[in-house]
Amino acid sequence: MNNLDMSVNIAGISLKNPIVTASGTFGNGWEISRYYDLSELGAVTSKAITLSPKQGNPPPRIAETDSGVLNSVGLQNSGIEFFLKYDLPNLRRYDTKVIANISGNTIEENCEIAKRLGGEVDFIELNISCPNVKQGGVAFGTDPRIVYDITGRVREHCSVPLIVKLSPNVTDIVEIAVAAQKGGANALSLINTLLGMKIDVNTRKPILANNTGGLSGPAVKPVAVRMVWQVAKNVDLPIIGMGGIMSGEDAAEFILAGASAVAVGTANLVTPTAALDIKKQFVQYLVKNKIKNVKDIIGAVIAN
Amino acid sequence: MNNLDMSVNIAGISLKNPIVTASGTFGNGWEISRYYDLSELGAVTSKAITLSPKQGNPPPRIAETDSGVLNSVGLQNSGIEFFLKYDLPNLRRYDTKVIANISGNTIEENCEIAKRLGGEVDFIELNISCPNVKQGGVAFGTDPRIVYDITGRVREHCSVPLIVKLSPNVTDIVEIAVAAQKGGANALSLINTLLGMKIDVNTRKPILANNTGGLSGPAVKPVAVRMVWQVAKNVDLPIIGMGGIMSGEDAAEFILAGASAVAVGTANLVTPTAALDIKKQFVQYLVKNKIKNVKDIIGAVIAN
Amino acid sequence: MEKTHSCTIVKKTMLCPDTYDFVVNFPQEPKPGQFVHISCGEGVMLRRPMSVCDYFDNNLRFSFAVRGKGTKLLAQHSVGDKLDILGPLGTNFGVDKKGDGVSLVIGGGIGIFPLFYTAKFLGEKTEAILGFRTKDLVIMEDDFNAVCSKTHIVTDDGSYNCAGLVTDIFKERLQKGDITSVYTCGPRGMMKAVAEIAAENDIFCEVSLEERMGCGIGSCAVCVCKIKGKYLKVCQNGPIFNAREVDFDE
Amino acid sequence: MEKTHSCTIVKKTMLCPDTYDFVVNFPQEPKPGQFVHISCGEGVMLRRPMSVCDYFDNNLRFSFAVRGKGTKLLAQHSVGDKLDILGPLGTNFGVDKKGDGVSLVIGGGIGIFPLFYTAKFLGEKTEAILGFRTKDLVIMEDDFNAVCSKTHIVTDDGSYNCAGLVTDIFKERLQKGDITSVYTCGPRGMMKAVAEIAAENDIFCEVSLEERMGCGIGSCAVCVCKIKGKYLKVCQNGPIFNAREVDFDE
Ligand SMILES: Cc1cc2nc3c(=O)[nH]c(=O)nc-3n(C[C@H](O)[C@H](O)[C@H](O)COP(=O)(O)OP(=O)(O)OC[C@H]3O[C@@H](n4cnc5c(N)ncnc54)[C@H](O)[C@@H]3O)c2cc1C
Ligand SMILES: Cc1cc2nc3c(=O)[nH]c(=O)nc-3n(C[C@H](O)[C@H](O)[C@H](O)COP(=O)(O)OP(=O)(O)OC[C@H]3O[C@@H](n4cnc5c(N)ncnc54)[C@H](O)[C@@H]3O)c2cc1C
Ligand SMILES: Cc1cc2nc3c(=O)[nH]c(=O)nc-3n(C[C@H](O)[C@H](O)[C@H](O)COP(=O)(O)O)c2cc1C
Ligand SMILES: Cc1cc2nc3c(=O)[nH]c(=O)nc-3n(C[C@H](O)[C@H](O)[C@H](O)COP(=O)(O)O)c2cc1C
Ligand code: FES
Ligand code: FES
Repeated sequence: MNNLDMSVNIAGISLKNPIVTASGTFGNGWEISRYYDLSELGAVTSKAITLSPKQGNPPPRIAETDSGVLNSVGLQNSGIEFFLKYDLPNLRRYDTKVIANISGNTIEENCEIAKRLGGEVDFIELNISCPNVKQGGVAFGTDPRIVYDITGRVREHCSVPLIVKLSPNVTDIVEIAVAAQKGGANALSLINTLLGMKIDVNTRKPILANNTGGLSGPAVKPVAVRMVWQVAKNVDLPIIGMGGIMSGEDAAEFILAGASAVAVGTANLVTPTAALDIKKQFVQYLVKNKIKNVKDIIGAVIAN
Repeated sequence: MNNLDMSVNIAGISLKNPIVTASGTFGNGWEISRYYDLSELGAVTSKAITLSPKQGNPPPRIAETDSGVLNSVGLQNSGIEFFLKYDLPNLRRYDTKVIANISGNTIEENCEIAKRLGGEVDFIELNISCPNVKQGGVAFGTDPRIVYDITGRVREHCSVPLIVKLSPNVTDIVEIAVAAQKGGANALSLINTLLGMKIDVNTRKPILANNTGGLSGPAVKPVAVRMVWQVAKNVDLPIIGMGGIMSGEDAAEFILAGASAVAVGTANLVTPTAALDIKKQFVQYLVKNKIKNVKDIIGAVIAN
Repeated sequence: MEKTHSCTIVKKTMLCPDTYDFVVNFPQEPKPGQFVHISCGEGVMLRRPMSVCDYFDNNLRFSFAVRGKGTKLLAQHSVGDKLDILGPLGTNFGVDKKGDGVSLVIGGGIGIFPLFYTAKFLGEKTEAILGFRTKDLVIMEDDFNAVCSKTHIVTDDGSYNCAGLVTDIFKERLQKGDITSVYTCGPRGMMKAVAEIAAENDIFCEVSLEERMGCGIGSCAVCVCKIKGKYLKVCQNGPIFNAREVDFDE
Repeated sequence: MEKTHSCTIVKKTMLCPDTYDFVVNFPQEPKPGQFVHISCGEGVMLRRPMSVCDYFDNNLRFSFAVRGKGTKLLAQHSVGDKLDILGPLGTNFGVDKKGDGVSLVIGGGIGIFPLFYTAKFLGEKTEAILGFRTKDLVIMEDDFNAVCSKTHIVTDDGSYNCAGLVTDIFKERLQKGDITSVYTCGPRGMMKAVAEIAAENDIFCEVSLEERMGCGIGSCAVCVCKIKGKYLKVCQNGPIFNAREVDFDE
């Protein structure tokens, strides 16, 4: 472990290791920081931030499916002011990079949030892929022209690298990724959740009050790995890969597919120490496979 | 069970019950018929049929994922002549409807296969959603204009109802379904598999020789249920729902979401009697919930 | 730093059909009304929340009804097996706010579990009003008798003691005028009715709410209930809330 | 109608680290070279194919190395547990084509398992050539000794008996000119080499192929190998193929 180089580079910023938390599954760090030192992580991602506080969708907001989880939180959060005043200073106490996930209802709102964040965070992650809100969200993320447009306009207001978080609910992920790149994105996050539904066959009602929700967890991992691989081959931007990462080997799979860093989402709901556990297992994987530098295996899949 | 009406209607043809086998997971019935009487089923679906025999993709062609299966068979089959001469007469020995799944490389090829099938089968299922072939397949199924065009042209050559089988690898499933309807489809099947990938982190190679494959099984069920629900609300065609059905309650979930019949796919790979077992469990579900007529619960979900 | 606990099951009892009682080694003393978040085993990913039913000698007791996949898997565990348990979690019943009079714990069905541990903290002037659907489901009567000065039991169908609702007994019991606090857990409709009666009589009342959970620690925001018009997290801001602040109809 | 079998495990042995031997009740007598398709338990959906290693008194024996998730789960079963098993499946070794001379069974690593049952059918003039990576992995020597007139064992590193490959012994053994048939199972490279030597010497040779499987009965077409230029299903058209017809390099 001593001569192991775990650092990776995302858009010119070095993360001490490639393990990141995924937005919305980590709160803003308060709770999970009671289980381990957040300085262990390469970066942490905030909950979605909107301009004003947002109530989110009515409960139930979660349903378990086979190897997956459906959620319909709907971006509940306390707004940008609260984030800057309370959450960010707390996160800054740790030696880790901070990614602010922003999810405005409109392009203008996203620009405004980016502006207010200024240089206070290390990255801005533009969420154009939330399937649980009527305005903004996935509606932005499925049309390449809109992706190009919104990326370009938000980019103008960012003082830090802009990560665009893509939706998997699209016909051609590469087309969307290319649009984000052309629009000026500095990195890409993928994937957000797949739109899904679960019905209670006895009551005949959908389990989620919102009817549909976003599917995450190991069930979606093959789709996520495939998308990371396709995008990595076709787009020259660093990728933060996510979707069902539950172990160190899962993290390795995404990195081999082409991700420069990986985010742990649903696993945080299963065990508060998940991201730390995954980091440790990933180190074991590296040691076992005699890999001295993580960067050596980024995109190193031997495809046919 | 005596006064239970299990019959459902697909495009004017009555199936004795809504349980169908999904294409490619049931061979052409030879093998599974050694485990139960195929007359127990509402209908059976053939393997994909092409004009000439097709070799398919190199092995390995299967990988297991969490609650899912990736396959890259690539439509290996013996061609239309063989089907008509050997497989169909055998299937005709059973009191069940026969759905011929056709997967030509080109629109013309599909027209030709449909013509040759004539009135010999009960339905033709046009597969424009196979993710494992370079020509035809999913390339046809993701663009609404092509879907409209191919449906219309193949429809002209069909003497029996035409079912169009849709790909879930699209941004807007409703748009595709509407295109198929406008093109003249008499029913819809959904979903085919989601494109996925799995990498062996020790060898660094994709498990499938084809690199990517189609994801099926319980992992995809929430996506499938959601798509059936969306399409049922927006399109006035009977739907054969599928994707991860492993139990009678799973079958009920799809029917509540709006499917008139359901197809059992991956479950056939797990146990040869799967479709029969699921039918029995579905009957138990109906009895337990005092449902006398299956048709009463088609689309009966109580959404919010 | 907090952590999850690997706990050995030391006792397993069936309380009534499909309802189990587990005692496990557990290092951290919980407060009354708190819950633990339990990994049910391979094939179920998310933990399931269970109220603390009792705690003694480094042993935690929890009891549960088999509902779906998770509780079914949990029930298959045997003495000697290990369970991965997170907790204790959430807020606790304000037993210090009980006042000078008699405290009531009012529970319905599986809602009675957290009330047992709570009653132990409330002291001898506590009475329990417990409602069950039918005789076969009446459980823990002896337990409550041991810690409460009186245990009133009602069944929906009158198959055990008198027929009726816990609220009938609650209203009757209010006549004496000596009740100063009420702690309740059970079906939402029941808790709402109890809360209304308590409010009318201006009695301190706390409820234990339920919502489908993810993380159980406040980081995923899925487990919300409307409290004074805002969505608060049941796992972190609750599960115990002041009854007056809960928007029961949302 | 055929059906799956619910089989009780009556014996479990560890042959060497991470390699287990199970004996289960099984109602149907298999042919040599056939396989069974086993449900490994909750959390693994697809069955895993395992060769028949032996059959006696309505008992089926199979042996396996722990590789991934499925075999790991399978290995966790104990005597008394039930396993859901499909089979026997596939084609069998042509033991009736063995000719008048000596038959050889040539196996490497876990490939030796189907050869034991096969050797029992081949009769007393059978010899076994078994290869293992290293001494600790040498297994079933006594078993083979009991049914073969001679059992040659080689290890890659020479830590047990002589160092070398099964093909070295095979070539040596061919000198006598009394071999009329060869049955082989093991790593693909080994089988290819054996097949080539057999072909050069014009000896009847059959191989047992492996491929990742789904259904195991021929209905999903995932388990193919190239045989005379065409993809045939290992589960249905195999696993036993005439060595001359296999396109080993595909
Ligand atoms: C703070 C808290 C404390 C609880 N304490 C207890 C207890 O002491 N004893 C006990 O038996 N139960 C308790 N519950 C309820 C228990 O958590 C659920 O019954 C359990 O999660 C169901 O899991 P399942 O996998 O069996 O059901 P699922 O298959 O997930 O669903 C089956 C049924 O259970 C219900 N359900 C699912 N999740 C929850 C949930 N989180 N809360 C409420 N209902 C749910 C659904 O309405 C559904 O009808 C508590 C719940 C909470 C939130
Ligand atoms: C006809 C046949 C007979 C077999 N007989 C035996 C036997 O008697 N004893 C024994 O130990 N093994 C036997 N195998 C191999 C055995 O089926 C695999 O080792 C097993 O399926 C691996 O499952 P897993 O879940 O542990 O591995 P996975 O997690 O699926 O994969 C782990 C490793 O196993 C290999 N593998 C996976 N599936 C197969 C497969 N279907 N065939 C070959 N390799 C695979 C992969 O290459 C991978 O590296 C046989 C295979 C076939 C096709
Ligand atoms: C409960 C929950 C809440 C989420 N909230 C957000 C969010 O606010 N913003 C966002 O970009 N993604 C959100 N996501 C998506 C995750 O960040 C991640 O992209 C996705 O869940 C896939 O990763 P996983 O399978 O590891 O969870 C949420 C996911 C879950 C499960
Ligand atoms: C091994 C395999 C082969 C398949 N081959 C075909 C095919 O030839 N034609 C087709 O339309 N769908 C094919 N499919 C897709 C299934 O018919 C079905 O749409 C899909 O698997 C979802 O259902 P399931 O989750 O129940 O398997 C195949 C699926 C599998 C697993
Ligand atoms: S369960 Fe995650 S916030 Fe309550
Ligand atoms: S495993 Fe299905 S055809 Fe061989």
